[in-house]
Amino acid sequence: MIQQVHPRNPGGAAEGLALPKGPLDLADLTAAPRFGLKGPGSTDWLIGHGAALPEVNRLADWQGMRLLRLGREDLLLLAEGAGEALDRTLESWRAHPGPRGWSAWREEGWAWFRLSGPAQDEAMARLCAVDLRPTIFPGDRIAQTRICGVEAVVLRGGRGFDILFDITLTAHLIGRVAAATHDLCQREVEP
Amino acid sequence: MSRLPEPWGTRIDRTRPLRFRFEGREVMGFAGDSIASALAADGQWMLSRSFKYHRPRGILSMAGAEANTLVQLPGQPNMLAERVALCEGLEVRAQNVSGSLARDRGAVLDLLGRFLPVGFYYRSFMGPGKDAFLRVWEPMIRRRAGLGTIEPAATGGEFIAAHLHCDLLVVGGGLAGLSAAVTAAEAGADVILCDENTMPGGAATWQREGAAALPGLLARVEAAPGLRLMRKTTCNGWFEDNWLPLIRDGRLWRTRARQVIFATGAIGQPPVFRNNDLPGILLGSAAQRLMAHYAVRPGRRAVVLATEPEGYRVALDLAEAGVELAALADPRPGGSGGQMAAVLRRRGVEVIRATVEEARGRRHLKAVRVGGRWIDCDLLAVSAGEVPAWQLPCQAGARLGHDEATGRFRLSLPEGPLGLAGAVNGRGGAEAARADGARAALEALARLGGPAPAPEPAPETAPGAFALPVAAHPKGRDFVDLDEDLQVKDLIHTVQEGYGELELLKRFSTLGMGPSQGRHSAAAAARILAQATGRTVGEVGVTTARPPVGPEPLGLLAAGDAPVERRTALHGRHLALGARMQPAGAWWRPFQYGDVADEVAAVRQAAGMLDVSTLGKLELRGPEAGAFLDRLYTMAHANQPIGRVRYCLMLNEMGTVIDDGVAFRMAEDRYYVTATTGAVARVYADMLFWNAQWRMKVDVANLTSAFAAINVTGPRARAILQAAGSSFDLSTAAFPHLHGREGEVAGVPVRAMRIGFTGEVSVELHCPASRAVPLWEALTEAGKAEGLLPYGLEASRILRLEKGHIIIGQDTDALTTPDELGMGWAISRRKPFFVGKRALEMRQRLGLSRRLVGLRFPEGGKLPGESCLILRKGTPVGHVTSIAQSPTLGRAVALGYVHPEDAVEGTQVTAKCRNGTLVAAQVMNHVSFDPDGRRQEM
Amino acid sequence: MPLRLLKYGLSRRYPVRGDLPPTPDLRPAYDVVIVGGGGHGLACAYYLSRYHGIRSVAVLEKGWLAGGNTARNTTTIRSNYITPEGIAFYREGVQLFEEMSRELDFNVMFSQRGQLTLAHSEATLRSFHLRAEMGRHLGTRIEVVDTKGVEALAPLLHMDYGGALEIVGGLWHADGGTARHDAVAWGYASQAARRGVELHQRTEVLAFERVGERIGAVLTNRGRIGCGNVLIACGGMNYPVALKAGVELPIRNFPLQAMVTQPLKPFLHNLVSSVSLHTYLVQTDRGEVVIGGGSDPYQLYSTRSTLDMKEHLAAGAVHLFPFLKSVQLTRQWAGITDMTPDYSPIMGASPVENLWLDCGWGTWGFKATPVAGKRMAETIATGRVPAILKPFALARFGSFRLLNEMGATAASH
Amino acid sequence: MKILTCPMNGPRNIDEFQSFGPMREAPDPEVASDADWARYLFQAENQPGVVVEWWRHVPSNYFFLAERDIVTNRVLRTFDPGEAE
Repeated sequence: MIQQVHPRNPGGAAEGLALPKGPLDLADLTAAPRFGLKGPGSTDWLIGHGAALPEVNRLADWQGMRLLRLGREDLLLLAEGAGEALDRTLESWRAHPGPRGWSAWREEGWAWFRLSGPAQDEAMARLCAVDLRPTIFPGDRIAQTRICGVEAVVLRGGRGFDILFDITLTAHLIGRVAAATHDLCQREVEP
Repeated sequence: MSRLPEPWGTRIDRTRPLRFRFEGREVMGFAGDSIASALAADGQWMLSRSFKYHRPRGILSMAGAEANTLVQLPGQPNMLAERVALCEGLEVRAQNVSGSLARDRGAVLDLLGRFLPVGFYYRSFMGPGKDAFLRVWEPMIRRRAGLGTIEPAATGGEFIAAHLHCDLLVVGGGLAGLSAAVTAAEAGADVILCDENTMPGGAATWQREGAAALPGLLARVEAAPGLRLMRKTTCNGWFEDNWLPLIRDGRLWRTRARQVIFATGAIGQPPVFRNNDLPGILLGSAAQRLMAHYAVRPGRRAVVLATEPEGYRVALDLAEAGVELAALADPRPGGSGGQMAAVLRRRGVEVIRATVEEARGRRHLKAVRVGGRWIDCDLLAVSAGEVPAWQLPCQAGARLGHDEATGRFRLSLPEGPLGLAGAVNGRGGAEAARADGARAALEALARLGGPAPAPEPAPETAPGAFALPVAAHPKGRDFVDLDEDLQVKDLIHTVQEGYGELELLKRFSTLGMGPSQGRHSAAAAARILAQATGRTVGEVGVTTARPPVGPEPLGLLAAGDAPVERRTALHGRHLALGARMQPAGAWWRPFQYGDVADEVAAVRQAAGMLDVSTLGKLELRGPEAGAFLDRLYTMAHANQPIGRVRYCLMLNEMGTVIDDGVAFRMAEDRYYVTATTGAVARVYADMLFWNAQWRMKVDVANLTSAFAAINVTGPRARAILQAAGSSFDLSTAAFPHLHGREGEVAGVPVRAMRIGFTGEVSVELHCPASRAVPLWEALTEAGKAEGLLPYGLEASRILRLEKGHIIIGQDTDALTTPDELGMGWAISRRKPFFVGKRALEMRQRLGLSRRLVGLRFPEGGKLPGESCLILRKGTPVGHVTSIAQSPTLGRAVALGYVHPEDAVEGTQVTAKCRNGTLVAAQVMNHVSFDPDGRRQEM
Repeated sequence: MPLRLLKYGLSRRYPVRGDLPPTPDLRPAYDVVIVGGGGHGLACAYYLSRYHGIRSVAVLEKGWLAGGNTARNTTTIRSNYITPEGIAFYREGVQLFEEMSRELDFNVMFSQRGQLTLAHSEATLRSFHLRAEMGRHLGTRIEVVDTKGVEALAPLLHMDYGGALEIVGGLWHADGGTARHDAVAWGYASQAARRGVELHQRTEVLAFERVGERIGAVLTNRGRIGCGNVLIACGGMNYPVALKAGVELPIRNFPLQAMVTQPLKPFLHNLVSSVSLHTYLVQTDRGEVVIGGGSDPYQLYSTRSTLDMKEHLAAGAVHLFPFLKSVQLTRQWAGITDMTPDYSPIMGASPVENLWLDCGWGTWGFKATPVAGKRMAETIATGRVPAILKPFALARFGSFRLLNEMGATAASH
Repeated sequence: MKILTCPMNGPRNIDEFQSFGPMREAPDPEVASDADWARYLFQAENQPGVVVEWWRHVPSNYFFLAERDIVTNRVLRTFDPGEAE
């Protein structure tokens, strides 16, 4: 039986850690499908497969997935609710004989969290030094930066901020986010 | 004491009285009061005792950070009484007092002042005997040291840090700052205006002048889009690239501003005369603030010292508040208050053309001497000129110059995203400040690149000469720096001793070193020093302005910090098994689950499994991956057959061993390489760095977190894997030592390698992190019948030491070469290049100075500990790097460095135990257990 | 009250001692020109004039005396190093401090309150044991203490963090202490000046005139001076100054930052430092808590300080002493350190015959002020490098005889 | 906090970056003298003024070069190593 255990699952490394809820909501999407492609050949394969590649640090929609360009040859497909599209893509990627890049194992190496709610902007201003206000950081941008001192990929999705980061830091980051924002559930947004 | 009637007291809410205690006595105040204003309203002017002489001190500026006003709150030493808002039940105590504030036994020091000249501690306290200072004098000095008291149990409250970004930050919400902020915001800029007061408006909130302009500006602030007004917020420093900490209570905003305008006003400079430090002597602005903001009458009978027109306004305000005006002293030749002087005279106030020469009083001002005449008063309000608030601009690179003609200090900014507005720019006065704010905003807009309207012409201001009265008194107590109790003669003597450079003077005399950092001593000190050294005030200058501008609690600065903590995918399993966890770098690792000897025995006799997920795991892929590894590591990897695992050893460019691991060639163009737990971050970064220079066709992926790893080891290891079910042949012939396979174990995809640290048959299974728990469970299940035990770090260390495997960082240091480790076999001689090769060759020519060997100690005898010295003819030549009791062998096993001539098996060397006992040890092979290595190859 | 102070209290006029004479005009030549009027240069001048009879000495200082790293360091004095060479050298330094106040008739307030360095891991503890074993073997007062011992030495330390910051033991160095940094320089300056050494402030070296393998003259902003020997001892400016003489030093410059709180009634007797937190604390005799330990992570010749380093140091301090959260910070500053590849100084000869080096002091130079001054004076006076300095030769880098002190230098300065 | 402008990620606080020191030209190890090799190992560019140095943007693992004045700390230019002349 194939079985996966992510950090917050029973038996996982961050089992039982509660996530902030309320005006600030932290959701765990780690189990959602995604795939990272990295190294020479990655972009060529994607282009050959019909993807219109965004610039580095931008993202684009592709076949119901979000295609993130993290570097010249470093790409990430986020397939929340588009697992089948990802499976199809992976099938043809695996079958491709020529240069096609290599798996970056992002579905294993990274946790995927989403921070949302009315206090999301104030919370992000505490967690991250980059200017993430919507006028400066619209939805098609990616910030590779730090969240609470942890390296992370941040984007502003329609449903909140998506944060991808080292999966072994899951418990640590939950703790840091909770400590930095614990007051936001009771207070109005400022300044 | 009753308060002045409304409209005096704009900041207090008379409907909300508050009760608090000062020195154990109950005092009433109002919401909106500061501690200082409430105490002043109560007639309690003395707030503290001074640092050195324990003189009574109180309010000077109502704005500053002077030691005068520092009080002790519960768990919070050195709090500024003028700034801390009053709250119900607050316990306030005076600081630096022996006995009580009123009857401070330390006050005797004031009488002994003659015996404590400036720098006195350099002249005495030296004997008798060489440690007399430590034994006798320093404890005495330390008993007198310090101001406030820490409370060991204090938690410091809650601190939160965040970030802000803006086009323009305006610091200071006086008329200039308000005007700058609204001008820029109305032009479309994204503006933050921070002001440290509860209400913006600056001097217009306590002076008549400009008060009329304030409501209009505040309405524009309200209406301006994109203008964020942050009240009660202090900008406490300027750092590179306009990075500014804004602080309010327990909040820190690290603020990035594309442009900054400093509208920080000016700092009143007190004149110098004998007993100028008595409570009751206030800056004129302080008297005005007390009246306007807090409805506190600052005295009953006042003398005003005015060398600026503001002084006359202060006098009029005092009169209006019902304070009897005894006299106004204006020593300026030809100086006058114009219309205002006439008004005062009409009210019967005498205007004396002289300065205040002396004051007297014990705990409060009783009288001042003006032009030789003593005048009774309980208030002296001084308006003797200002210096631009230079701290922030100077931190940002501004220079504080001095106009010798007018005697005024003037700031000049460097080119850059910075501006000055208002009094800090020499544009005092309401209308001038407002216009200067608008000008500064337009200039900032232009620098931001937006359309900027032309500035309106600013009114010319021609400030009069600045003549700060400095009246040195032969008997002293004419204080220049109140924080540090420095008198005029102290500065003169300091110069006479040779410390005439301002920074030397500061260090010898401690001028400006106190809590207010020279705010109120700058002008007087510069003048005194200029006169004493024959230089101009401009040449003397002010001391370097260092951040922070005002005091800031350490907790606020520490708000953003916590050590990083990593957990392997199996963390939950270890906890469930009751493991004792130990930090290893950022990781948590199981130290032991049960009895360490049992764990060792299980590995030697049956099987054990160890979570090795913290190992670095790097995948190198691309046509030049092998060639790349050949350049990075000492062994040959390009010719490594597919499916084989090879040891890899990494040197730095100095030829020092920095890491080791294994490389599994998975395909022609793909290697899976491990690195040690502590080194992988650096190894990975170095790989990327080297390849940024070499530009080889290789991609490096750091899979450390993506993969978990379990090492199954022991005579029964193979049986356990077979029981768990594997997709590949596990037999020795099909899968020998130092081979790797991809396949499945217990249905989990794995990269399996025949490697280990224990010397037993070992299979290291690397699997995707999300599959680690199922794999662990399956192995546990399969191992039940075979005696499998999970083991921890401690057992692992013993097992590796029995086998003489080194741990880099423990058995090596910053200079260890492979030859010192006896690892010459790991150096490929044929490769033209690898990192460290050239240095290694040069170091080889120097010869060895030590060798790492195995050490065997006589059984039953005293054993040295780790790091104990190895001596040769009494001289240290090395040390024991690792030692442990081997349950397998029933004796100690150890590694250590010895002199190279002694590195021959059987040689006797001497180790020095921690208690000094010398013990003999025999040099032996590194490997104590199964020296031929047969067990691991089975 | 000490009798010495009676003189001040009972004299009608303040009895001026004149510690530092005003800068005189430059003479055409000096036996020894010392570039750098910091602690090291002034100490060398003192030892030359007092013990070697060399009084024709000019100390050239670009700014004001001891205004560089002497004024900016956090005054730790210790000898808890790892190598025999390092321990022998710094031990002599500590011994000289013990006599310094009386030798100079200037109270430098040397106080051996002891230094406690904290270990947060077994690996650190192991390195502490090595330092303790080596130090004790060579006669310094040093020992490893367990957590009980740590608590006894610093009762207010927060011990039970758990995790990576758990304190597992410490290195107690009873010889460790502090001194009033400025006073050390002033004491040497004052005594050197009394013996004829000239102190030239606001005197900047612009170039060196080479005559064959020697320096013939030193060109300054105030004129040209001939020289017998030249010593370079100018801290953060060693690299560019040596380069003017054609000597390229293996040095990179980094700012080192520190900060200080408002005065508090004494609560911390010993010096406390933590290698893992890169933080150390000492409470001065004024009651201020000096917090240091942060080197900037990239090369820079600047004494600007940063908010990030302040936050880092504050975090370290409150980890150790949580009650410091409500203590107010007064001031932060930085010095420019000159770091060598092996974190050890460069002393002795240079490739230029009469040019001597006292460089590469990085973050740890203050404690060596007396011993470097004394031994460099001996070197210059005799023309021979004494055995105690030989391991620190510039030539060690060409021959890979580096000093193995990297582990003992970090964070406790 | 100083800003460093990453050629790939744009302006960021310098604490997102790791300095790898001034660019060094390695001599040919086959022919260089011991003295030259030691010089390569131990001497770093440290002259007051502009140095060209390596930086890594840590979150994206991108390496680039910067021209920075090590006295004023002013960054004159940052560029991808592919653009190095």
